[in-house]
Amino acid sequence: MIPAYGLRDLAVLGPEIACILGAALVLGLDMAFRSQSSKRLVEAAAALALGVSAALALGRLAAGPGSAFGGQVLDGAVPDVFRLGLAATGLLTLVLARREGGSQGLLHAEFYALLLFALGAMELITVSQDLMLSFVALETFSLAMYVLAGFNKAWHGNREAALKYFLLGAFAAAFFVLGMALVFGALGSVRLDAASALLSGGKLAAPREMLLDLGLSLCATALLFKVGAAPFHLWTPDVYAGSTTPVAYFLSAGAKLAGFGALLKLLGAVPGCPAPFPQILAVLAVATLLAGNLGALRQTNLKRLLAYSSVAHTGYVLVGLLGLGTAGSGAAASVLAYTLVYAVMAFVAFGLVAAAEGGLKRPLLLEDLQGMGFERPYFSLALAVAMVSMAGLPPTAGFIVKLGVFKAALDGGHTLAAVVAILNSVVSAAVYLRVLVALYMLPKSPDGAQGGARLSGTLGFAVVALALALLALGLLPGSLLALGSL
Amino acid sequence: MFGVGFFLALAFALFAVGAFGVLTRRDPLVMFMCIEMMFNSGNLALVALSRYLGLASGHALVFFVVAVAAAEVAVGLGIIIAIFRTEKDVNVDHLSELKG
Amino acid sequence: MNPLLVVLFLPLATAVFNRLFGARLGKGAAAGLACASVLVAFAFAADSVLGLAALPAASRQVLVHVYDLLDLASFRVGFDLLLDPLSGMMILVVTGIGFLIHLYAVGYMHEEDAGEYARFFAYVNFFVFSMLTLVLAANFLVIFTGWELVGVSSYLLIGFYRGKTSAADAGKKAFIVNRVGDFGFLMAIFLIWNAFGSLDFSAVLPHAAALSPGMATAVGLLLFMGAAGKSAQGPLHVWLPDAMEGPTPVSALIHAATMVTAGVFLVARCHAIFELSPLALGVVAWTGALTAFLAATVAMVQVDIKRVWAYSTVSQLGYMVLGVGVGAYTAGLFHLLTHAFFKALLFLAAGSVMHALHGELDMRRMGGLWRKMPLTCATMIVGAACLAGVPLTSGFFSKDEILLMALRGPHADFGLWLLGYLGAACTAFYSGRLIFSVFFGKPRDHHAYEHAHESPWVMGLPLVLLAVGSLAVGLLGLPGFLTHWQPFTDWLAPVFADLKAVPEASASRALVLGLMALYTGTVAVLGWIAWRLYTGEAAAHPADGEATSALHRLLWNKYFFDEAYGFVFVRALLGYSRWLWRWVDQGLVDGTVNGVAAAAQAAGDFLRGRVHNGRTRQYAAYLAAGACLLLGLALIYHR
Amino acid sequence: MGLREVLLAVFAFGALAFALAVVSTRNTVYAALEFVAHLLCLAALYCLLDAPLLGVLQVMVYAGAIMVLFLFAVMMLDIQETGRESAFQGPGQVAGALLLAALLFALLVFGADRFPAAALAPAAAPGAPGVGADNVVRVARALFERGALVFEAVGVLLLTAVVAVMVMAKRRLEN
Repeated sequence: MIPAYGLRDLAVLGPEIACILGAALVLGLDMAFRSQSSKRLVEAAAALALGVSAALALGRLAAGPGSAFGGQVLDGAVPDVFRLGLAATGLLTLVLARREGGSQGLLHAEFYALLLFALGAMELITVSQDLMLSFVALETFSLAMYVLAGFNKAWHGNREAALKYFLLGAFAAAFFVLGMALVFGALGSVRLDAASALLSGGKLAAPREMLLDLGLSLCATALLFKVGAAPFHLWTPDVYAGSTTPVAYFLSAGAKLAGFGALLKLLGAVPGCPAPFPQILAVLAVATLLAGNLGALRQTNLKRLLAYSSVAHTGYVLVGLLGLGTAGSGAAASVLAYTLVYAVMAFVAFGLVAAAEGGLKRPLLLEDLQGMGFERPYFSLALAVAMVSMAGLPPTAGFIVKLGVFKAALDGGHTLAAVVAILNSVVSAAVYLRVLVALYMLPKSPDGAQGGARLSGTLGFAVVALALALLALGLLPGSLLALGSL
Repeated sequence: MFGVGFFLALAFALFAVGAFGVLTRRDPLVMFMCIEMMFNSGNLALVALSRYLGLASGHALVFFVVAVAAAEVAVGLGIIIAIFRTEKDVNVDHLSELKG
Repeated sequence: MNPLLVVLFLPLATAVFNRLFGARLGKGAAAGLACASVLVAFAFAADSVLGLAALPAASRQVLVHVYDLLDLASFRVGFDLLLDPLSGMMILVVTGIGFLIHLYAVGYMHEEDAGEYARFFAYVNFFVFSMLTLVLAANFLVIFTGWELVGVSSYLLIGFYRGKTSAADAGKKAFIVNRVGDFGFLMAIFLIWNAFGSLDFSAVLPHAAALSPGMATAVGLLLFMGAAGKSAQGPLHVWLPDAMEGPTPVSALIHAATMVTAGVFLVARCHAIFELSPLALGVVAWTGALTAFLAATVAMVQVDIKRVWAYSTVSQLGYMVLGVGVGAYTAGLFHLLTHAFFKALLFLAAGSVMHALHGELDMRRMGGLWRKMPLTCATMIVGAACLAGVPLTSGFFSKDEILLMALRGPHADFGLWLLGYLGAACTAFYSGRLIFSVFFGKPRDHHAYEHAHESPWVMGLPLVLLAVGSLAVGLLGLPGFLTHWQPFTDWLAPVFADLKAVPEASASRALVLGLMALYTGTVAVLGWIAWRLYTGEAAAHPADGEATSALHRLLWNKYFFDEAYGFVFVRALLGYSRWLWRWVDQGLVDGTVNGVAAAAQAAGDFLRGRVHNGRTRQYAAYLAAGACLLLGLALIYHR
Repeated sequence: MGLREVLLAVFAFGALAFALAVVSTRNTVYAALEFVAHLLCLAALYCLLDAPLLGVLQVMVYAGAIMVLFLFAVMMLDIQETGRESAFQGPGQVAGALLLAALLFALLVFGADRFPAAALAPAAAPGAPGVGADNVVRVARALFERGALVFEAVGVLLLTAVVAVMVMAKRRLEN
């Protein structure tokens, strides 16, 4: 029997298809018009594709859950919002690239094409119910990201970042392959829905359950590598610092959205998230929180600081995942909300780094921000809002989403992990405070960044608007918490 | 003697040997070969399991993994060549300026 | 529109406006706007409170719903404000004293340029808004938001003088120590959320009895952890003395009169939970008593006048905490009220001295200043008298009430009373010491003395108003045996109506009078000792680190021996205090705080240096180790 | 022990031995050739495990195309320099890596091999069409029917790889 796949199946994958067709369009346009003016055209095409992708994801959200390709793909409210978030992250990356791209050699059709391919694959992995499909998607966006990280080969940092990211990423992918083999051994297929059906039906003998757990743990390794969970996080500071700023943003926010979307799907294979997964997640969450926050404590290179901060945020999201076993803890929603808000906070932070490092021939350091507070009030206020939000203080969105993950963990009975997470927010307060101190309390350093830090154009508008959004979501968190009712 | 357990153990052994190679070799090309070895150990496990379970779908999985590995090799070698083309010394340890 | 919204949001609006445009408006307009907004807020607050007073006592609760913070099917939290006698009193204090301090700041800060000037007023107004949010909160989410906002604004103001590293460090320290307390508060909020499914005071506090005893103790202790951080109770007090790096009006407003009392306010607000747990109340009371005593002894040896008042504030907050800890909520809050007046006064007067002497704060270089600045001198004496508890001043009545409750109240303990009494004796000594060293005796630094001058009227007027207020506010809480007119107790009665036993001390009139006589005698004797020690030519201030030579001088100088054993006793106490400050407070407590920070930094450096060493293969090793960890956990915890 | 068993033993041993040779050979060119041998052993094992299509695929794609790419890269990079340096870091690192690899192996074997048969999904009933008889047809069905979506996704992956390689191969992207 030949399964009949039709347009209905394709409709579920609309957002992904939009990205991939967009990539093809971009390459085609580049070939058709080889001139300077085509750059704007290419950029517009990429933005259009992402816009369409976002719109289609929204449409899927409204249409409700849909299964396609014989159950290999299953969307639903949470994956749809992840897809929406990914498309938005892509648009924000375009905004960053537009500002930085000229000086960093990013304004090429290939850049946009790779970005779109990566986004399409990332969106795909959040709806995939088939480990093989997930693996192909994972590799697709990984390959694109390796090259994006090393896009500007003229820069030494780019080269080193690309090689490190590639070697470690491929190493992690090997674990995924072996894990997939073990899952196949336990189930006779690599379908996550098959696993959950067998498990919830109690039809899986204990040894097979164990083989399945081992296989899923190995698969999780590769995904945890992408989101930067300790001890798989060591590449993050090096790669962020080595890549261009737009790519660093994309690596942090996009990989988090896709990685956690995939992890949610993966853990969906074991309904109720039984042992050993809570124990694994708890250990990793604690390790990740400590690694991220302590590493950031004395960091002076801003991009590295943001990388460690990204690791720490992964830790908070892992804390939220701990609630998955408990109905009504809103764990999935808290993970979703946290990653989305992280994408916004990270954009504001990276956007301001991009604005400040313009024309600087070396990495942006904390001391370059000294005294900016009063020379560049809007720049500094936006950065301050992002830092306060990252530290998780009210009245910002960062506070609300942190509450969500803490509550999910507490409801799941993981008091200790929640306590460690809350204690970590004390450490992280010290981390982000250092940025505020540099901005507002220390005198201007003589060899600080000159002339940069001007907010203008699309980037300035987007940064300020999203900083305000962080405040607004903190004051009116209804919409953020409404994610819980999805 | 040559049950599925044997082949799984062989696959795990190859996986471990590959991991050992990645951790000890400095030449990125050899590191990458070792990663490919780890991919192959997964494939071997899949083939052995397919035979035991009598399922051809495992073979399809191997097919896909090989395709993915081929793509990865192309890109990976591209990256390695692009980086080390101008260097005299092909050594991963020399690329450790980004740190801290 | 509800007047409360004006009270709350007018300062915020002014803060935003001043921050954005204040620098362009010029100094006069920025300051005028800031002062006017707080004055208007005060007027509206008074109007609201009068409206509240017009209601029958049992129904004095007004809930104002601003908007829904979140509205889910199962769970709703609004941005809700609650006006009841407790918050009514607090908003009057915040806006009233806040206004006077604004007025004072107009003069105090006038040397700053326009941009800084506007920034200062924007921050102070923002602080007023934050503090009002805190006290007006009707649920735990809003109170926590206010709690954090006052932390942020306090931090901004401590570090106001840019380029001063010590100020930046002090700001950081205040922020981080407070985060430790906040951690407890946040955990308490989570426990409450879990237990009640709601965060509204109206849904939690009246039904607090539903908590199991263990849970009540846990929630109480965690809440108190937050309170101790904000109210600078040992060992979380380390930030407050350093916080004096900020401008003096800030010290007066935030670090004496309002923000630091938030912890006391929180305990009083949540008294229903504390009453369930004798253990939690005991911890509160003993923490307060120990802090009151130890901080008072430390204040005896400080030479920086703002630091004296800082430790004094820690000590007085200890009294308030002691008060609420022994169940004497009204007494504790009354001390909060009187302290707000006289400590604001003392800080502003100290600022006036500092202003006159161009930033000099070391009392060893002052002396005889009363001739140069009589107004400052007179008002500061009034404040110090209240602080020391000179009979018939407001501080006398409020402290007396707390000590009486510590001795005879529902949760009394003789040890608590003794610590409180000894602390009061030390208070009398250090208050006298400061006044006599600064204003009396002979000038010790003639150059500074010659250039000293009285402050302008904008600074003088608040001093006078606060001095009058300090004396008058005592009338609101006269002891029960003198008069049946008890406006303060009656006003707060509805808030504490749920207490089973009316917390009234069961003391005979003879005991009360006897205690009053004891305090009066103690104050008189210690005041006299201070006078003898600090007005003479051989003023007894040792130079830094010269404790032994002072002792030497003491032995050498037979004059002291002739006086009284009391001097020897005082000397010993001073030595003890110096030891306490240098080794315990600066060394141990502060050292622990700094040590934890240093350890975290060292761990971070280790991670960065050894683990993130840039070598790809080592990263891969960690990756493989992580995979082993995952596999191992999966094997250990398998189903 | 029949011929099949002997062959299985030989190729299994060969796969492991060549794998060890790859990680321990100093010269990159030799390592690549040993890796080819390793892959050929695997291909033989696939054939013996009733997966002839995969055996052919392994020879054509892996041992053929992929390893040619590797050798090409070795030539391009003028590898002699590394040959002279010691291939490994100090003994401590080798010991650590050995320990990690052994731990990984032990955990995997302990986890999956403790219940050799019970741990696996139930095998197909005897007599059911297995993997051997009409292997190519069965794989093709698995690939193009239920695997159609993955197949499409692999297509996108290859396209992405083409663009990615193009970026890395261009000497300098013109601005």
